Amino acid sequence: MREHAPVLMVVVPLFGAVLAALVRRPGPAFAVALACGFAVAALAIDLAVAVSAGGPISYRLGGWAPDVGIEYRVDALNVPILLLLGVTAAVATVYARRSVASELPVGRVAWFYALYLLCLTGLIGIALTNDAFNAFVFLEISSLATYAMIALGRDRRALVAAYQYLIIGTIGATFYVIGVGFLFLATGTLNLSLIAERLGEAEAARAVVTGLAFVLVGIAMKVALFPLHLWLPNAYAYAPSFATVFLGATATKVAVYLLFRYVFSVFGAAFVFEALPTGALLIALSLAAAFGASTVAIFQSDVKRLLAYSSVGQIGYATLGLALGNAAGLTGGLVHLLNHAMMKGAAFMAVGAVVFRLGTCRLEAFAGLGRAMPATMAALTVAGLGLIGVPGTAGFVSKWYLIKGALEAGMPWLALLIVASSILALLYVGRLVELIWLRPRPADAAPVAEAPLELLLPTLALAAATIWFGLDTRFTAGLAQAATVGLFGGAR
Amino acid sequence: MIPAILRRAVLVLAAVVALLLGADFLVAHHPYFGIDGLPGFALAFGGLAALATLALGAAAGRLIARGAFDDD
Amino acid sequence: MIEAVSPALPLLLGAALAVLLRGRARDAVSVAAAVAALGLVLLLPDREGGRIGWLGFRLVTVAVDPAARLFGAAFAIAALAGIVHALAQRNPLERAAALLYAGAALGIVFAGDLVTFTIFFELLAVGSTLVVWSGGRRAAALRYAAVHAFAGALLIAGAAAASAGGVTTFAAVAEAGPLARGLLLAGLLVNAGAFPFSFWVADAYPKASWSGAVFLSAFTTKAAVYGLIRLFPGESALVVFGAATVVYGAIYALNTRDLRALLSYSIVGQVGIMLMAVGTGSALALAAAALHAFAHVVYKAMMMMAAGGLVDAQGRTPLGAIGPFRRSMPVTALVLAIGALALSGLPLTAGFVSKSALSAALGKEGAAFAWFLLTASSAATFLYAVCRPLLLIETGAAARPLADPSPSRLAPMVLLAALTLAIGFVPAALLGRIPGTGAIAVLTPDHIVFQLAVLAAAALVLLLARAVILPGAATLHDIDSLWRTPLWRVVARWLGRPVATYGRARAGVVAVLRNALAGLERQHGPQGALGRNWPTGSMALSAAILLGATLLLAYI
Amino acid sequence: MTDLLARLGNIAGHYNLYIAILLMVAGLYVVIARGNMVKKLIGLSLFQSSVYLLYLTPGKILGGTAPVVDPRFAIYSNPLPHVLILTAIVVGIATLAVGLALVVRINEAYGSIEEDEIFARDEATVKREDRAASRPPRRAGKGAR
Repeated sequence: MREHAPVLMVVVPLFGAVLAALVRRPGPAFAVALACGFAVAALAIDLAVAVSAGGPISYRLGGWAPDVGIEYRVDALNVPILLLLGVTAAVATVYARRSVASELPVGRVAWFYALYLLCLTGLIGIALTNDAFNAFVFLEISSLATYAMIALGRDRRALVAAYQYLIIGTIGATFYVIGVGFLFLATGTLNLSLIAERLGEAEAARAVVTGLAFVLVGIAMKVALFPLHLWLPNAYAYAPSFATVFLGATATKVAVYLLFRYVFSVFGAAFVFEALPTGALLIALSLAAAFGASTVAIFQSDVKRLLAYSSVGQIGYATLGLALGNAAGLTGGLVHLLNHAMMKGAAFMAVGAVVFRLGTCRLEAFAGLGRAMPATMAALTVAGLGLIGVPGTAGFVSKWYLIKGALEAGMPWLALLIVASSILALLYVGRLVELIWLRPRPADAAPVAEAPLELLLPTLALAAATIWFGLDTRFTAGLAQAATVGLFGGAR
Repeated sequence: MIPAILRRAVLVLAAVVALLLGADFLVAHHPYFGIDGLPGFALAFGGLAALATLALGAAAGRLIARGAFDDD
Repeated sequence: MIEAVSPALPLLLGAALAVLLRGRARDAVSVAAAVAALGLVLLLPDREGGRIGWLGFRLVTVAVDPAARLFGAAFAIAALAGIVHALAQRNPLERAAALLYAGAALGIVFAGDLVTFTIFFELLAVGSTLVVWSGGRRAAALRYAAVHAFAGALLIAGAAAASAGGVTTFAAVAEAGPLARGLLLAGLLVNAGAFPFSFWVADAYPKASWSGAVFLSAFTTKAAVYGLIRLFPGESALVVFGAATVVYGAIYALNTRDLRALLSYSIVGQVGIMLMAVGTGSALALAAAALHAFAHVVYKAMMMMAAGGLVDAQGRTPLGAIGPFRRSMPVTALVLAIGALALSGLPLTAGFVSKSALSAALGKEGAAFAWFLLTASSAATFLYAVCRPLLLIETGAAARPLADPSPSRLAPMVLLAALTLAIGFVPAALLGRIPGTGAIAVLTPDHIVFQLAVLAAAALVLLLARAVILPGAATLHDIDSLWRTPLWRVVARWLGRPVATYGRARAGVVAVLRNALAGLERQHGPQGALGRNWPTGSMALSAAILLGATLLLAYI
Repeated sequence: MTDLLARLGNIAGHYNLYIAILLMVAGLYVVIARGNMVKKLIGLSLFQSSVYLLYLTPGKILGGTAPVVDPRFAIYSNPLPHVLILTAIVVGIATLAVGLALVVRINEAYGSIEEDEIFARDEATVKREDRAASRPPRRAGKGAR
């Protein structure tokens, strides 16, 4: 049984999705989702233990050899992502019941859980598979489920957001598949490890470079890299709160993982940064994200949109780590994926709790909420401090490694810019914090109670994790460092 | 402040100073620098220090006085 | 197990809980946290514990030695007394901020390496700024925040430069380059309120709430003194800075009309004395500096409590207004009197004990300049803390019926006053616990006569020269006047140009800034180019352009 | 001369690739240029179809047979691209279906499927919300001062 853990991770939520769709009633569907969430978390932990003990695991689907069949591969690079997905699924699903029930009509709740599990399936699949085309299929599974999930939002703008995301997501996926086609032509295989091996002797260097460009730009659209991020704010702002929590914590992270996978273990950092101006371009775009999107976040009047723009900025840090191309930068980028998932998960959960209580997440609604919902707002504040990168929070750890990476790469100006961009985060978080804790509650405002325990506990858990992993960096940074060592060992 | 009280205070202080001057001749000194072991040194130094402090404070006071309470 | 628990921990936890809890639960948790911290300070064994690996650094959160324990005890006592005193304060932010502030102070004291030390100093800045902020004077809080952000940046930069080689022990500072040492020294001096960085002390402390000022008077400056003992023992520049600070403190304290400003300036002056001792650098001098810090924390905290009672009763504390309070608030007045006498180093108070130790240490080291200045400063302190306030007192009835504050505010004052006197009466009880100072004889006839003679002569001089008695002013110009009333406004006045020039220029600058902000909002706001909704087509176009650009760059 | 003819033949022999490129660019152009949401989806389908052609082209070998395991046939077309494209077509259909369903819902909610009209309505919504939100807090803010 245990040797089938990789495929089970995909199969469990997949069948869970079918089951949730079949039962049709909210209660049982939630039970299925919860069970799947915890099962996935358990499997992820099991895989992490197995990989740390025995090295990479290769799982052949149906027993076919990698060059013919599809291979799942668990190694140091995707273990953090699998853990991220598993733990987020488990923690977030607890949050789901009350939040979903309050925002969706009863008839659609079961469908929503089915979509959620499908999306989870797709994301796990992307993280697990070692097959370029299989990754495309999983990408589309998760994307299609995501479009539908976003469209279930209460505001009619959710429909437009979902439509826009669908167009952009499909273009991105198609770019990706075009790129994979070029690689297939050049190497005759779809297995990522085999592609990596055969790229060296491939004759059609031009096809390889073209394939690389298509793959990178295609994934960049899913990552929401700066100029391609325009779909994200509306999608996050108008989706049901739980969908925002889940997507905000996982979706873009998995896309960034895919980017890491292609850049470092398929093409190799040397090739990517030499063949294309990737390094300079990526640094420029990442900085544009960190500054541009963060500045936009300062002026938002809807907190979900504010956090969504902040996500675009924060993703800039992850891609910045990739662009630096050295061990410290890469560690920073990877660890930021995990840390940002915690912080943004906690932040979106807290905002979801406000939506649950107040039915709105406009900025004005937060005035004086610190008195009414102290625990929720404390979690939001901690998450906000993490986004700024205050020492003692997880956000500081990732920025620390990024700054270290920038210094090692001989770019002290970049380290300064990283610090400077934190000031923008200080402004948008400060705006929120000032509103929450220092303003009085409007006199005519209705009384608000603290969020119910089901929403509060996961929120506080992620906020506590933000602090815990800011103080105890061994686990997260250890995972990221192990992955980095694996990549640089495997890079050509 | 009523001058009568002040006059009495000066008298009392003068008596105390005289008393201390007397006592200073009686106690055993453990000087660090020599001069500080002389009887009456403490009185002289204290008085001089007070004079210097007052002079300095008064001189500087004209420069640094700013006025009303600042209400920001 | 206990050796791994920093005394900062219960206070920091208490700060977190104070945010979440309300009412009696919050009071109970706050007091329990302070008690736990004091207990830990007294019970921790004399060695390193609590090592943590963090980002590749080896952090030591608990390192106990006599100096750490002495400062720790002072801070924990001040924290406990301050928290009990502040139980009547209903501002929830201030409670949490005070606990954070106290926790950071203890964290600094028990830090065993440079990184932990710096981190706690940053926390200290955050906590103290919040305490000032919760006093309600926003502009003062922002000025305070700016100064401490600057000091924090200096410290971080210095710590980073000193540990560039990967060694983050305190010893690494001694071998660090001049840049690293200079940055660290400057950061600590700003925090200590040494001249010329003293302006922030008397700017911020009198503007805190009646309860917040107690914490402020205890922690920041003394934590910086502790830092200097740790990092810069025997640094000769400290004697110069200390001397200037002593003079500054005396001049300003003699000219202020406000009780809490006077207490703030006297903090600065006493810190100056400590700096001179640290700069002298012998083991005894360092111990004496620590002892003076301990005594000063104790009596200054209780004076701030008493001043807080007056502030609370009448809103402001001009020195002259103490008169009417003498009869209606007898305990407050008595505490204030004991504090003022301790400040001047009158025998049988804690101030006499620590000043005797300082005098002995400086004398044995042959540091004549520091010793004579210390002695002179006793006279000066007596002038500004006792004689001048007595002369300024106005008689007459109070505007409204007044009484001593409630028992929860009175009890800590009285206990601290008792402690001040107890140390004064039985110096050996405290001196015997500090290595090296046990041999100092304090209550000998020659010491007593010496100190009394200095004070009496000073008082007589003031009485005889009362014609020049300094009326003082409510607020005093300081270094910060240079930027608070911009230099060019002063220049414009000198040049005889109307001040309107300044006003017009300021309006122009404000307009430019406002336009810039509006422009930023046009670009980034909800309707701006970067923030608005874009049609799907343009998103697709930007993707195509990015792809095209990438390919084009790849082929050229 | 023969050389040139051979090269021309070579270029002409890639005609299906040119068609693929034409479809790709045309599809992308429709997505970019058209405001009508259904037309955008049609463009998207065109764009995806180009990929099918791009994959299938190298899979077919002139003179090769279908990939049947039989000793009589030595040369056969690579089956893998066909299989992949079968999957891709399914994905494409699913995308189109979800997209069309969204457009139906958008039409129900907005009464239009023209992007610029929908944006205009959204903008009006935003302005209304801002107005509604800015009134009470301003009062509260003054009271708090």
